[in-house]
Amino acid sequence: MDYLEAIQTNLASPAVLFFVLGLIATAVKTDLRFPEPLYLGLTIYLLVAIGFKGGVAMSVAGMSAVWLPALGATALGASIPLWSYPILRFVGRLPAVDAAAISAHYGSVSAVTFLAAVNYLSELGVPHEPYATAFLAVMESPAIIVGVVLGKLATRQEGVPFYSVMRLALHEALLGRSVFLLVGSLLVGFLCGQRGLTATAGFFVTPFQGVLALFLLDMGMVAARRFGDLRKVGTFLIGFGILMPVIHGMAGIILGYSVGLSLGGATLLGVLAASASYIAAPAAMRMTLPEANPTLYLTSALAITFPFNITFGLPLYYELARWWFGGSK
Amino acid sequence: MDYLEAIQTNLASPAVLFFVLGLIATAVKTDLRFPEPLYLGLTIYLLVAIGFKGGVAMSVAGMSAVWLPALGATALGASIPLWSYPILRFVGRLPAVDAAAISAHYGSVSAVTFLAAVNYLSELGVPHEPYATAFLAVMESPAIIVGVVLGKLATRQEGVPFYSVMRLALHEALLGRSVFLLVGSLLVGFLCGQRGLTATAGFFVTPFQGVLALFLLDMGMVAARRFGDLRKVGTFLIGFGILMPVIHGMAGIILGYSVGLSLGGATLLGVLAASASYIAAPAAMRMTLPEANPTLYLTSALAITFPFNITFGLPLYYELARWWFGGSK
Amino acid sequence: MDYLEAIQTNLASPAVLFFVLGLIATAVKTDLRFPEPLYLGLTIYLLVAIGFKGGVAMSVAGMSAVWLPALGATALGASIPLWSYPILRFVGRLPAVDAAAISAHYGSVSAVTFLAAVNYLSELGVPHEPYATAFLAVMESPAIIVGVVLGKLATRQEGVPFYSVMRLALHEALLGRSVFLLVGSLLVGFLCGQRGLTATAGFFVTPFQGVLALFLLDMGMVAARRFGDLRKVGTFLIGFGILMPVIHGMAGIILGYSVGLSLGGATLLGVLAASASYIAAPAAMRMTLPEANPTLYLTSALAITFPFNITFGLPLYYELARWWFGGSK
Amino acid sequence: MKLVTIVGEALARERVTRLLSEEGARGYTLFAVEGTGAKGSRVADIEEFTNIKIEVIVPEPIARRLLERIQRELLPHFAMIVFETDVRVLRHEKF
Amino acid sequence: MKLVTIVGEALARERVTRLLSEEGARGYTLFAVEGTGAKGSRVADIEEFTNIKIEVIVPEPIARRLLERIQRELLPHFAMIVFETDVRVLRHEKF
Amino acid sequence: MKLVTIVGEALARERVTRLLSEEGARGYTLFAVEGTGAKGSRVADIEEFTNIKIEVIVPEPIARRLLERIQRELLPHFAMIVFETDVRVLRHEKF
Ligand SMILES: Nc1ncnc2c1ncn2[C@@H]1O[C@H](COP(=O)(O)O)[C@@H](O)[C@H]1O
Ligand SMILES: Nc1ncnc2c1ncn2[C@@H]1O[C@H](COP(=O)(O)O)[C@@H](O)[C@H]1O
Ligand SMILES: Nc1ncnc2c1ncn2[C@@H]1O[C@H](COP(=O)(O)O)[C@@H](O)[C@H]1O
Ligand code: NA
Ligand code: NA
Ligand code: NA
Repeated sequence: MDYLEAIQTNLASPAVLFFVLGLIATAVKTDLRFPEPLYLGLTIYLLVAIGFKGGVAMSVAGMSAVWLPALGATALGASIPLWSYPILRFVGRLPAVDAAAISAHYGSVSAVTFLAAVNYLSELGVPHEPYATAFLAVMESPAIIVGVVLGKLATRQEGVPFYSVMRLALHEALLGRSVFLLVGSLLVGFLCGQRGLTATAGFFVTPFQGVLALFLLDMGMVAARRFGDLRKVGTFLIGFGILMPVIHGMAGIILGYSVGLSLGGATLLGVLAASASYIAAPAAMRMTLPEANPTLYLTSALAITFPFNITFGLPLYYELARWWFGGSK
Repeated sequence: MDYLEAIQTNLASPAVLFFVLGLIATAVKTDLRFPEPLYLGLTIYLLVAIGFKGGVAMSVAGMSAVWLPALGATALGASIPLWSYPILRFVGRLPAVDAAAISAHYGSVSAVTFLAAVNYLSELGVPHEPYATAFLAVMESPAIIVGVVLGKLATRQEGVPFYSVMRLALHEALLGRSVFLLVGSLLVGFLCGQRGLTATAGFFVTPFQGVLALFLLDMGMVAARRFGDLRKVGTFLIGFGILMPVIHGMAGIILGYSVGLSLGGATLLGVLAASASYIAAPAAMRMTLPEANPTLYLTSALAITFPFNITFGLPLYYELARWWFGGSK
Repeated sequence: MDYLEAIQTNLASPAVLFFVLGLIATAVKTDLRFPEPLYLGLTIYLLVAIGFKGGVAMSVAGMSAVWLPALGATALGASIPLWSYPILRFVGRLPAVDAAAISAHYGSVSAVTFLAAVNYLSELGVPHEPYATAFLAVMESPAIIVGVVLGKLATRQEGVPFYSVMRLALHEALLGRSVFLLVGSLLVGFLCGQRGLTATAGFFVTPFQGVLALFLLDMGMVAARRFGDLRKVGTFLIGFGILMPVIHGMAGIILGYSVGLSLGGATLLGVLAASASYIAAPAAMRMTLPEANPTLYLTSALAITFPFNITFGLPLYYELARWWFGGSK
Repeated sequence: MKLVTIVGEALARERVTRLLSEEGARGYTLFAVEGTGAKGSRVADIEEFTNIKIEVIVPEPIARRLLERIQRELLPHFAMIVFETDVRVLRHEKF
Repeated sequence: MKLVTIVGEALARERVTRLLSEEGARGYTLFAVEGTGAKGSRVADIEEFTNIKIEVIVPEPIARRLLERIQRELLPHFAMIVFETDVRVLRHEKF
Repeated sequence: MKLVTIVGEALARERVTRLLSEEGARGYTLFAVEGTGAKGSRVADIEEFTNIKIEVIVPEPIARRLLERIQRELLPHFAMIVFETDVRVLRHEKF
């Protein structure tokens, strides 16, 4: 199977097709919309289900299998802003605070991209460590904290003292809605174990794939609504939003290989590294670095990187992983 | 099985009983209500699920099986306003613009009535073409466009130019929420094929019947809230709202028979013809023919025809189809 | 199995762990929240599903099996305020109207506590009469009516005539949202029978346990938000909110044993008696006894009795039932 | 014309709307809101802890009577605030 | 500055917002509400029976033109009320 | 009494409510709205693109201080409008 075939498989899955339908919905100006409570309900369901199942998988696999790759994932998430920031600042010539905010987004992760990747691997029949959700959970916060530190070090003008901003940043990064739900459900799953999953599989497993497809319809509409801002962000950021994910993806794959993950697991780690947060990170940035321009980071994360990853990125990362693992069909 | 038995089977199904419970909820003034986001969520789910499954069925059956009955259905939908309009105008003595608006509603279709019919047929164990959803999809828009043309030809006073109203009408008819979701999901299903359905059946198939039952509880409340307007619409419209569906139902059955549909498929085409839109059509009429009185068309579609079809209509159309197909048990 | 083990089993179930996660969510001030439409949607689902399944079970078991325990449950619900009122009034020295309002809450029932108990019994593998939902349905209203009568007899100052308040109380008690949904769905299930359940099990049965777990996450947040009011209600009410449920639980168990219920059924009747309403009763009280202080009854029902019952109460009532039934392992 | 606005606990809804129609208001507008005040925070997650905002446009004499009755009958029992604003309406005769 | 408020059926949304931008309003705020009036109760359960409230802050001359056009073009066909309030804004030049 | 109304991006919520309590407001009312303005359209489908409307009734001196601080601390960074209306309240001492 080559890259073209891999793309085709991905594009023919309900999840990706519904995402494209969402893009179209916005383009043709239909009056379809998912009201916020519905969006929130779907988000809560997806995060709780993935967290819970990941926690059960962790309780089965044992912490000894999880800690090393999880540590690696944390470190990778925390370092991405360290090289993204100078690129944005000095190559892209962006203001310091914007460079910091954007780098935080690319170090953090997108849960929906991760879910689409899991979906894609299971369409291909590629197995992966079921506790990979743990990597998602640990990668959401570190980059946010690093990004805020970078932003605050670079811009000192404000009256607000450094430590109070950092308290806010820590609160947002560790206790924001999505992090809390994911980590909390992971814990619940870990404590219940397999028995708890058996009792609730009819809700957390059976409808999961379909709910994800429906959610991607909504995300397609949300992402497409930002397309109008593409001309505001400039070509540098468009290039950044496509190239950097590929580099981060490769880094994640290599890391996954090094810490002993399977082909599927390394692909997922690559996808996480490649993905950019558009929920936890924007909220944290608005709170802690309000001087940063939200159009820049929202548009690049939501209107460039997210659609790229969902459609062409997933098969690409998988092919890269196969290449690195030496499996040439 | 005779008509009485057929009615009984229908009335004993959860969907219809929950509909009746909804009627009662409004009658006894309980404070139960489905907030709009919940209603929208259920609508989106039902339309996406039915469209998706219909699309998969089309990909299995092939376009060659679908195009002829779909063309017939389109033509039937577009013609219903042509005879309904003069009846409303000259027998019912309604103002031209009201006659046009009402005729658009009766030419268009009600997705929920269709779903209740599918439900009913499967309770009876009567098979039907699984791609019948395609007929639902193609019948929603044509009558709306015809109705707006009729209304605009009859009333020229307004300053708004004809072509700009028609642009609005086309947009509403073709890209309104329900049409877009249905047609879009049909396409997605068609492109994924059976494999996409297998992956998502736990969401789009497993809970479907139950969700429909819950939705009908809501629709019962919504419909009953219009009962108070029945005295405002007059006996002519009440008669029209019950008799015309039966005539349209017979026309749909005969058409289905002629284009080679099975007994079940012809019944469904009859139900579609008999049903009156209360979502796509009202929205389009408010936009394009705001002079038309919404009490008239909403009450007749929602408080007369819809409850009649759900309770007594479905078994009646099935009996009519059996009679036409010559199957006297 | 002793009480400690029983508690452990209960605390390791997903439902209870998600409840605890909800408590934590509020404690750490995460910005997670379930918007009202989502909460309403979950409530409607749970009530309709439990009612419907209970009704089907009744249609299978026949009214002859149900009427005696249901009558007993009604009587127990109606009498609980009769002894709670004097305790609150004369031991707790609460104003008459507050004593009446609180006693109504403890005579009425909490559907979620009941569901958690059903969940717990099925984790233990303890069978119970599947029509036990009928007891839930009949116990919700009587205590509310008795409580309002007590409150109105004690406080006559208001200009509003007694009979008009009683009409309001009857309307709220019999046609309030939760009572209506439960009783209505029970009826629908009773009329459809097993066949209706088979058709809709993919929605009303398959995901049920998981939805309950998610709902308890929300209820945990709601309950914890009242913890701040604990110091306002005083130690007497805190003691009342823990001790009285145990006494009522024992009364329910003994009653269940006397009318011939199984061990599981008697436990459920005990749980119902022990539980305090925090939905139907507060709404009814605000309408009919607005002079009563809502902080008192909401806090004791929602922040004391509900969490106690969910965590330590359920295993306790089960152990009490085993002891009364003479089964000492 | 006067715009009378009432913000308070959702469970008072019936009481307020009945009072409005008794005093002759020809219509009203209503929606759910969150709020914080002397009687704590209402975060609008469950009905017991939701506020509603009710807005009603009435001629001055009705406004006066409304405010009086709300003051007397509702404010003692319900978490609620009430205020009045001057507005200019289209179609005076409607109100 | 004038705050012009329009409360009426949700299906008129497009018509109102188009009119606002034609008359030069630089922004508006909008949300769903329930309501009761001469044309019955809108309980906000389905879109056909939902009201929306649209609020727009504009300088006085624009407000006058807006009200005139709404009066002429929308009020005859839609269940709707309109009113105007005086407000003091921060950053005058924004409106 | 003054009614101060703030309409702006939902993510500014914490900042606004903290400021309100620092200045001594005794309560506030808050709800989600859609809106369009200089900083684009907020369609209220996801939190990042939702507006909230915050209304607070305060005595005139507090209103003045509030407006000043909002002007200085929030308007430069957040998509937001602020305006003030005169209202007559029941129970003056509450605010
Ligand atoms: N100063 C205020 N400004 C705006 N809204 C208020 C104010 N005080 C109270 N409210 C609203 O009125 C409701 C009831 O107020 P209270 O009775 O003080 O708890 C609160 O939940 C708020 O929504
Ligand atoms: N007197 C009033 N005060 C406040 N809102 C009103 C009033 N009359 C009507 N409305 C609102 O305007 C909408 C349309 O009014 P109508 O055209 O009278 O049915 C109603 O659904 C209410 O939301
Ligand atoms: N002229 C206006 N009238 C009413 N609301 C406005 C107006 N301009 C802006 N808004 C609201 O204020 C929010 C922020 O405005 P802006 O900073 O201009 O994008 C918008 O999303 C609208 O909800
Ligand atoms: Na990343
Ligand atoms: Na039709
Ligand atoms: Na009880």
